[in-house]
Amino acid sequence: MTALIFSVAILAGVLFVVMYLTLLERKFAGRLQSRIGPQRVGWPFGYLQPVADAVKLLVKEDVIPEVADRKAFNLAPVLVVLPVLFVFAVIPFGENLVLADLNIGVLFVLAISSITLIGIFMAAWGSKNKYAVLSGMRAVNQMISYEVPLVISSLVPVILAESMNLSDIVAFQDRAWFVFYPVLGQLAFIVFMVSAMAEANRIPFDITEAESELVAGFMVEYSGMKFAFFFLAEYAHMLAVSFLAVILFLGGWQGPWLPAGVWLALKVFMVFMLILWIRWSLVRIRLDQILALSWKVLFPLSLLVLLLAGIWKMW
Amino acid sequence: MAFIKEAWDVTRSVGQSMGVVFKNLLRKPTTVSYPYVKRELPDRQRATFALLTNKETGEEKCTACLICQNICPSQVISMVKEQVNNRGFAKEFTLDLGGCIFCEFCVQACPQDAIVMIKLWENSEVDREKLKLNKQNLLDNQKYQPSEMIGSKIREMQSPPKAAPKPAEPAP
Amino acid sequence: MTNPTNPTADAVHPLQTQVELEGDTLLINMGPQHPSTHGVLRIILTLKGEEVIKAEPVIGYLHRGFEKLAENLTYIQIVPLVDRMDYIANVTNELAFCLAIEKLMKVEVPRRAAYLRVLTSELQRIASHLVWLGTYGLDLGGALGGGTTLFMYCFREREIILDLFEELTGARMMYNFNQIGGVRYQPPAGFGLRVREVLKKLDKAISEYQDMLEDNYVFKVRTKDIGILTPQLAKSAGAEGPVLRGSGVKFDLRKNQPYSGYEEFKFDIPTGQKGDCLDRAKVRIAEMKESLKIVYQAIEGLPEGAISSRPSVRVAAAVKTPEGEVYSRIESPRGELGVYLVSDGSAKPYRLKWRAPSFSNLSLLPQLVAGHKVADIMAVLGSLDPVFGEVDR
Amino acid sequence: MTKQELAAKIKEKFGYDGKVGDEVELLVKREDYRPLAEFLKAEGLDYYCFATATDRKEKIVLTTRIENLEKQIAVHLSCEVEPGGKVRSLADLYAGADWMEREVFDLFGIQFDGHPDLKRILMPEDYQGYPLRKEFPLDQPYQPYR
Repeated sequence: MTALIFSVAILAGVLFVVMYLTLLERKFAGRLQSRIGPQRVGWPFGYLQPVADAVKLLVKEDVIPEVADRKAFNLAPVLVVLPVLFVFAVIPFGENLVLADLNIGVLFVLAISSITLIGIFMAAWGSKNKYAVLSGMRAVNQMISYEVPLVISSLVPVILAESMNLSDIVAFQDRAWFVFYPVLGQLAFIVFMVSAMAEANRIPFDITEAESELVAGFMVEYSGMKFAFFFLAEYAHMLAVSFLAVILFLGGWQGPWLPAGVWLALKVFMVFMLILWIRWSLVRIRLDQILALSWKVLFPLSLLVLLLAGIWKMW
Repeated sequence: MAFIKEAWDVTRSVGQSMGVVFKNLLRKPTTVSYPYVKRELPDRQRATFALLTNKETGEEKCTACLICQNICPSQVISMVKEQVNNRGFAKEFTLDLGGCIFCEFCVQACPQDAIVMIKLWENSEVDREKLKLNKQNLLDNQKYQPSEMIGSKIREMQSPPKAAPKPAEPAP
Repeated sequence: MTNPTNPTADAVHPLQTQVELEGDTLLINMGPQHPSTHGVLRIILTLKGEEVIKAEPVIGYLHRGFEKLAENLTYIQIVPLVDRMDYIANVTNELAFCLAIEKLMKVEVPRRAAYLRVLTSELQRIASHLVWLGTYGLDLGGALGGGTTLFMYCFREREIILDLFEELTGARMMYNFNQIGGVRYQPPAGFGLRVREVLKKLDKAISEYQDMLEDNYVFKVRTKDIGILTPQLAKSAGAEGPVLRGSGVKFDLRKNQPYSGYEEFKFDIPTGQKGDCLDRAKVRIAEMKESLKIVYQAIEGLPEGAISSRPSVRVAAAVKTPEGEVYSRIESPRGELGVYLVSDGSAKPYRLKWRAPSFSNLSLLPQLVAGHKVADIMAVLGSLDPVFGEVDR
Repeated sequence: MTKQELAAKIKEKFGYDGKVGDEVELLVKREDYRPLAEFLKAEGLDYYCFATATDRKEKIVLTTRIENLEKQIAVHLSCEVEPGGKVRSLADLYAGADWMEREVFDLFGIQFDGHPDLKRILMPEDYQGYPLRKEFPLDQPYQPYR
């Protein structure tokens, strides 16, 4: 019974936080670009803006193009959002505050998060729009090639903490966070962050929904509630990535003076702001350069990091 | 080695552009929240129009000499002339703001300085007919602050050198 | 692929008939309504996967028949109309038109007017290059990312220049500042101080962009060796301005054929070596720095006196040009802006040909883009900096 | 090599004496238009500025401006064509000629044979009539906007 309440709490919490993350991003991006950001709805800080967005997306007519393949078109958003929400089931929010304490936590997270790729390609192929198909191809290319460095670099904490269970990894880090291991920690963290950002289609890798070339990528035919799903999935994916980064490398809720929960929130907030900051200051790079970066740079780097982790463990 | 140099080049330039972006985070935003904070306008603002009346005698300055009607490139001014005792009056004077290109030729050409541009620029309308300002609208627009550029001032500014080159305004 | 739930779906949709999907080439239509085609341009692309095989631009969506219109207006009435041609660099359009008529009528322009013309056209060049830099960031970086940050900065700087123009003429974009024989407005009191202030701010801002862009690895990766333009092809296509200078041809009308007092100003002409998008970008950013110098010299040495050699215009047909033909040109931010005027002695031009730089620059697009990726089309198109008011006239 | 020398060379080779003002202006017969263009290109005038036409009621004057940027030499090469006539295209000599000649065809109706794909550039493909001809009617007196 408590698991049910806990899971509903997590779901509501995630949706609420994601809604206000959109506001955070727009205010932060505004300040970065020396403008104010949304403030008209909910006067001083625009805190009602996410509610306005949600209502707008709910009320908007949900258009299904006549040419589209209806089954794939309707199922795609579901297949994109659900895996990301499943990831939150495994994440430990506190000492033993976790919905499902799987002892194969990391494997579960990596497996689930690659299902979004199927959803994205279904959306692209289902909407039968040339732009969407082109962007669907790109999404497949990019996400598969970044799956490999992501998996290998997230193996490093598993090796160091000798367990795939996320709570054990966090427990192991009470003495020193993995990121502070001499060369090993920083390299693994960088590879993990870069490939996680590529996984979540964020600048400078947001080639799939590149406005300047492909209008809106695979989301071009979606509107109304289905578009809200994609929107929600993107931010939830970013949130999941920052949670993962914090747990695997920055020692979860470990932290000297403050209570556990505050430390976790603070670290996730910092990682999230880092992703935003990178997003609003870099220019997008081309698809072939993205693939080259993944195979020629990140993949060998992650192998090296794995080797270092092995040596570190043996020694 | 080239790989290390290239990696260093990447991190340096990524850090540099993120630094530039961060610098702006600390600066005050340049946008203002419009309806509550209005931008102050320079005194030569060219927005919509007003027909002036002579302060002492209280009658309109416009003597319907049709000069502005002829010079207007997009021919948006049209008026009906009537002769009252010794002076011409514009019985009707319509200026189609929708077609006007705000080139200020009419203000420059008006010998009586009757038409002037005013500092009201929030004059968008929902219905196009309201954009056709008739004489009454133009006379009511007098309550707004007129722009500094009235006909005679522009003509005096453009007077060619041979006409007794009087000292222009003190150089900035 | 029959679709029971939607019987009409498998009937071939009219939209699909004209799609030739033979083999692996895909005919895609980057239509007039596209977020980053700098206006209304349609490109018919034949793609092979990501690779562009053939790109055929289709223009004419913004054709307003300027040349036919000009044949029915008098010379004075055309000047405000001409602002609408290259709507990002307005004052240079007026200057080109007025210089053509002054050359035909052999009218002398007072020095103060010439200096004011140089001042405004150089400020306009900076503003136009800022718009180019901002939209180039958008083309490369997308509307939700680093590109927008650059766009916002460029437009924040451009606002300061537009405020200057608003003080001088009263309008922000369509100034109607030049007239035949000189300019129409004296600068207000204290105008020089504000110009110097703006110059300092601009200088700081432009160096900030240089850090953010010029030796930025991510920007270089997207623009290096892309859309290489050889000088021979550039000359034979009639490209000019930053596009020509990017390929190493040192030709700038302000230096080679000075007009309106440009010979009295000291500045140099930046040129690129390879002619790829990066060189064209570097040339434009360096040009902004040069224009700052010219504006500073113009405001320092602003001579006294009247600003127009002809009395103020009161009647539409006040200007009559003698019979004859003339071709005069100036260096607009996009290149050589020429006015070919044939007049039959009346107050209306007999034939007015508006030689737009963006028209020739854009005709280079098919040769430059062939063989590149889809993403490079935007990089090349952005580096050519076309403005469609001018291309379609 | 200055404008005068070029004009002299053209005189003794083709027999036209060009009026040397800011540019060398030549009015040539239609069949000499193409050879002269090839001659000028051989002389080093490789910059193709623009091509346009002027409707002189009974005939249309086609003008092309070709330049050499370094030596500041420019030539206005013009020839007379009756409305709807044919002229040899310069598209294979100069890349810029392609679009310029399409525009002249679009607005004046001069046919260019040897042009890669001569179709309308500014007006819609299926537009009837050539707008910039003098006798092209302005259907109602000029009212831009009502």
